Amino acid sequence: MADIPAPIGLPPHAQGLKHHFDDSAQQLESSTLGMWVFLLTEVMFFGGMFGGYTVYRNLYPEAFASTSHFMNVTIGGFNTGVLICSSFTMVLAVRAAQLGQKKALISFLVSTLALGCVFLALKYVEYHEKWVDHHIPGPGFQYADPRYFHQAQILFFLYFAMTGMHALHMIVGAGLLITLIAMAARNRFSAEWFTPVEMIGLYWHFVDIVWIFLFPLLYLIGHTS
Amino acid sequence: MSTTLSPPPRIEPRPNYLNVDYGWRSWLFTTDHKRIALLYLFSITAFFFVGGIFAVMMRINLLQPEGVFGHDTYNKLFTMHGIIMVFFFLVPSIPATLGNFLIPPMIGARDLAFPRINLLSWYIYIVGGVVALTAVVRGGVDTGWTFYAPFSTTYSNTHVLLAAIGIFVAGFSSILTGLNFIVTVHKMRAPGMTWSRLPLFVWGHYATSLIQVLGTPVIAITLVLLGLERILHAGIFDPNDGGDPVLFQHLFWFYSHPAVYIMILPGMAVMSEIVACFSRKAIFGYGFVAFSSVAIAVLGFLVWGHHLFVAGQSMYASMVFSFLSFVVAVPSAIKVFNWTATMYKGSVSFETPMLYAFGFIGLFTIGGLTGLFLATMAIDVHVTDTYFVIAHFHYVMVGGMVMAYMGGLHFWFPKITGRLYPENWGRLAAMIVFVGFNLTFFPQFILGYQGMPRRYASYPPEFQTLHVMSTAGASVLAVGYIIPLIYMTWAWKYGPISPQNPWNAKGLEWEKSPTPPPTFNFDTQPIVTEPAYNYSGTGEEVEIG
Amino acid sequence: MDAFRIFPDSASTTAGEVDALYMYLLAVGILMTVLIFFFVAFFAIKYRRKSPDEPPPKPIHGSIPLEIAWSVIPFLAMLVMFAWGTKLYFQNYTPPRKDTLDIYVVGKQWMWKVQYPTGQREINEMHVPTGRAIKLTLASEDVIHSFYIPAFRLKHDVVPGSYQTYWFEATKPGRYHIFCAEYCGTNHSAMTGWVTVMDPVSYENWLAASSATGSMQDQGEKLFAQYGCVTCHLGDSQGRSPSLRNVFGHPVELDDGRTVIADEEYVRESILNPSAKVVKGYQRNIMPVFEGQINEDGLLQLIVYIKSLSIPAPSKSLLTQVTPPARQNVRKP
Amino acid sequence: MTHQAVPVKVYAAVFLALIALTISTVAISKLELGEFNFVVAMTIAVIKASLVVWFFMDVRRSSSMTKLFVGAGLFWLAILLVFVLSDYLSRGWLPGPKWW
Repeated sequence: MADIPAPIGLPPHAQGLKHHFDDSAQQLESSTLGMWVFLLTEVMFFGGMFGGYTVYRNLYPEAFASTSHFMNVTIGGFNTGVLICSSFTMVLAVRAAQLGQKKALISFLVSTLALGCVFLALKYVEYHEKWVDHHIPGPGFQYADPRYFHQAQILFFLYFAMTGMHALHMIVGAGLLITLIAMAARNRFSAEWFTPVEMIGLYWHFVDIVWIFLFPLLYLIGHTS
Repeated sequence: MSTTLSPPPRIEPRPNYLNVDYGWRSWLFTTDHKRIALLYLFSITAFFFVGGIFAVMMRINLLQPEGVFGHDTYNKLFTMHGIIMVFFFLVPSIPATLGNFLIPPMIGARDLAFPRINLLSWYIYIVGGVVALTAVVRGGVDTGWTFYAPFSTTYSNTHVLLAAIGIFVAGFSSILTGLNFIVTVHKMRAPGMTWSRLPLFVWGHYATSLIQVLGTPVIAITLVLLGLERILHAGIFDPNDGGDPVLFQHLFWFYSHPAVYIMILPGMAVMSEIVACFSRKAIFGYGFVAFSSVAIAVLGFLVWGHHLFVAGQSMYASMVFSFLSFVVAVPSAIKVFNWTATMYKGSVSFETPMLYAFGFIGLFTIGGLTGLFLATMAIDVHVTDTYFVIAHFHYVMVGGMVMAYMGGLHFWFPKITGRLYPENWGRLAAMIVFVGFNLTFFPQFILGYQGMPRRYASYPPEFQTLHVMSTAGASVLAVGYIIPLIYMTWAWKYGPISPQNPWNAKGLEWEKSPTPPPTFNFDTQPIVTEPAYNYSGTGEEVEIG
Repeated sequence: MDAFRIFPDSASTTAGEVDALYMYLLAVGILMTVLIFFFVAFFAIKYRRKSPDEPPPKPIHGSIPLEIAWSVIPFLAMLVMFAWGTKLYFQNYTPPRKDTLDIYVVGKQWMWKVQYPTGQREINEMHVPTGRAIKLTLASEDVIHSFYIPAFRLKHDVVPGSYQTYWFEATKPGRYHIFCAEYCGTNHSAMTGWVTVMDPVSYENWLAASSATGSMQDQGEKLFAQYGCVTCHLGDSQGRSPSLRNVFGHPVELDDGRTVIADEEYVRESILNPSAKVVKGYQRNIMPVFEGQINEDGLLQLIVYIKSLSIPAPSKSLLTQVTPPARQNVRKP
Repeated sequence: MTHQAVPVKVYAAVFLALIALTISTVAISKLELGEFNFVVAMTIAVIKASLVVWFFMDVRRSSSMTKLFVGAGLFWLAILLVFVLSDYLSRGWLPGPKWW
């Protein structure tokens, strides 16, 4: 956009401040509110799938119990731990950015990224395991217990839809982390302006919360009933 | 024609958002909310006329009981008419054009909170539109804009996936617009612009944005599940494989009913401005009108079950949804009564925007009341899926929202273009639209109660008379829409230069911001001291907080 | 039916009451519309702007009592609509329990197949006597259709994979339209038919005259034998399969501990996918899968036959309005 | 946030709590609680989620506007789940033969 000098007397141009904001506090609050409204849309986006999940879990409790035997609880549990650690390092990264410690910021961002990749790798292992067992819904779907063939296919469809959409959000998050690391390396952030780090921190915590609900719903419940 | 065609005087126009920069780069990479509003205006008008052509072809087909184009073509016509009108015209039109253009100047801001996201939302809208149009060009979709499973997932062999992707993408444009408005209204109001001084236009769009942000993601995920089901046939919506098609209807209508409030609330927002300005009086019951917008937004999410009364929903759930559908009718009624009361002891003038406002009040009342028929379970069993429903939602959408959109375009035409449109042509077009609309859709109420089902390419001969009357009305309506297209494009270049406040209306966008506005809307940051709609100049506060 | 009638024929007991409710809503609607048109026109003309520079009018910011009045009064009128409409809806969609004439309607892409207990089968035609409660059991073989008879003011979506029911009592003899009201594909608009209402005497003659290859029950028995069910389920099955005598309508104990009422959906699912619900004490995978071999009409005939094998217990089963496939009134163990 | 930075101790405590809750929810899922199993797993998940929201996402020190939007999100999610389930759960109920 042609950089039109704002006719209105603006405070000396703070780092990263856009023309149409009065001061950086207003800009920061706007970004935070905008991020939370975006997370609202994500809650409703996953909410649609949780709606489908609750309906089918209510319709076919027995079929659900039998499919959850094929869910690898150890990988799931470990993955939950991995994501909680990544949330922890992310929050430390935001704190480091707030204090202006560039080296700490980059190291925490890198460790968050690494944990994210570990999660995705384990997720790949699980998907491969399902691929080998022919549990991928679609023409090639097979299921041991003929009683629940159709219902199992629906529940595996929901499993792949929810965890797949979650993994997609993880991949997008990893991409964002990489850009953050690049920006931090070129010290674009300072103690006064580190909004992108904060926003992507909120996004990352949201993705972690989705997994916090996915893990018990898909892996744990139904073991016993 | 009263205005003589004198050439406009050659004074050097002061720099404004239109002449500050030229070339396609200044349009396609602009982050100025006003230019983005114009980009939206041109693309939405194009989609409106494409959808309109499909509508006229449908009406031609229905001239004869056995149909003109054949069943398959007609099925594709009504599907594409529905998809283009709902997702590419009704949902984005007022928020993306008038809302985008006017909310910043109305609250005294220099721009929306996230200008680049605003441009991104236009690009996403265009990408979604192009994908949907390729579905049209490559052979169309024949599932109806409601995509009911299991027909859409297993039995239809048309481009359902392509259309679903187009709508999925366009949904994000709606989300981003809503997000932008919410943050702008919260964070970027001028000093002194408290919530009780906000123009009702901004209240209406704030409520609309809440629905856009909270509803649209659910249809996004529903279309993803529909697409996956169409590829994998896993059976989530397919009864032969254990799925339940009624679940699709639940997820679909969870968004699609609030979507009709996304369409009507901006229309009501424009109405409040027009009625106040042309009665020269503050809106009667400002607090009630503002709160009823938000009430409609919230209650709008609780009523979607009235689309499933005959679809196999349990009786108890139907009863709950029926009751809530009556509750949501109350705020709309309050608004209509308040506009009428605003004219009491006012000084009413009859320019074009006000004619559209009269049309809106009349037709939206009929549309709203026929909604009560559909909320009453026993009558809904008889009239749902018939032409009664078609008449109802066209009365609310075309009679309500499009009337308000035309009124708003005329009301803010001087502010947007700096020119005046020809007043008598405007009045003529408004009357033609009113007559043509009633002639088109009132017979459909009678058709509906006689039992003529919707989406029929051929029908029993005894319904023909009413269908012919409806088709005649449709051609009058089409003429009524083409006239403004002509004189507005003419006036944009050759219309007389408009003073800063031609209607001497209240509101920051008229009083404080020049016409047409500069890139940052104001020369000096406005400070708000008086309440909204302070036409009488007494300036006593209206406390709603 | 000439074109300028506001109402279609009313040929069923409930049609009159639905029209009365419609008239009530129409009255409220017209009253409100006239009121608003009158006030808008009156204010617009009485307070029109006489000269461009007349002084701005005194502000009236609103009056709480008026706002409350025009919120509560319309809402009370709406409550009447709600209560009356709900009562009528429950009446229409709850078939009476005893002495109803059961007719089975199967929607298939672009035709209606009608079956009578006495065996007659028709396509896009239905014959009903007056003065008797007729219960329709609706099924679909492919997509969602909607069985709609405007003259009876009744319509119900026909969701594949489950049974829908509603009832009516015809009053006026004549021929009335049947429509499909839920979009179902290319010839959705051709999926129409006629229902002929006759007085009981001519109905009996029609029944006798129309050729029927045995009642549904007989045809069901024939299918029962043809598919080999009789060898296991009625003869001495040496413990390989449960006898179907006196089973329909009674609770059945399953091998995973659940107890299910043997209603239409249970029988239908056990035929199509036997291993979905196996009775306690019997092995799985003995009974062959019949999915895709028997169509909906055959299933209905088998169900009518199996129903005839059991003494009708006070079965609540048929009243279950819609249960998505494979979900019964499951009582937790 | 314009507030000063939160001491690491607080974050570490919250982190350990989350890990502990994860281990406990896996352990409890092994027990035979029947219907109660779902309720316990969900309460633990809600506790973990609110810990993350309250501390990690710093809603604790955010403006009341942010808290309002978080609440609104949960409320709308509840609308979707409750009303869809209300249809499925009440499908079996029907009025008696002659309700009035």
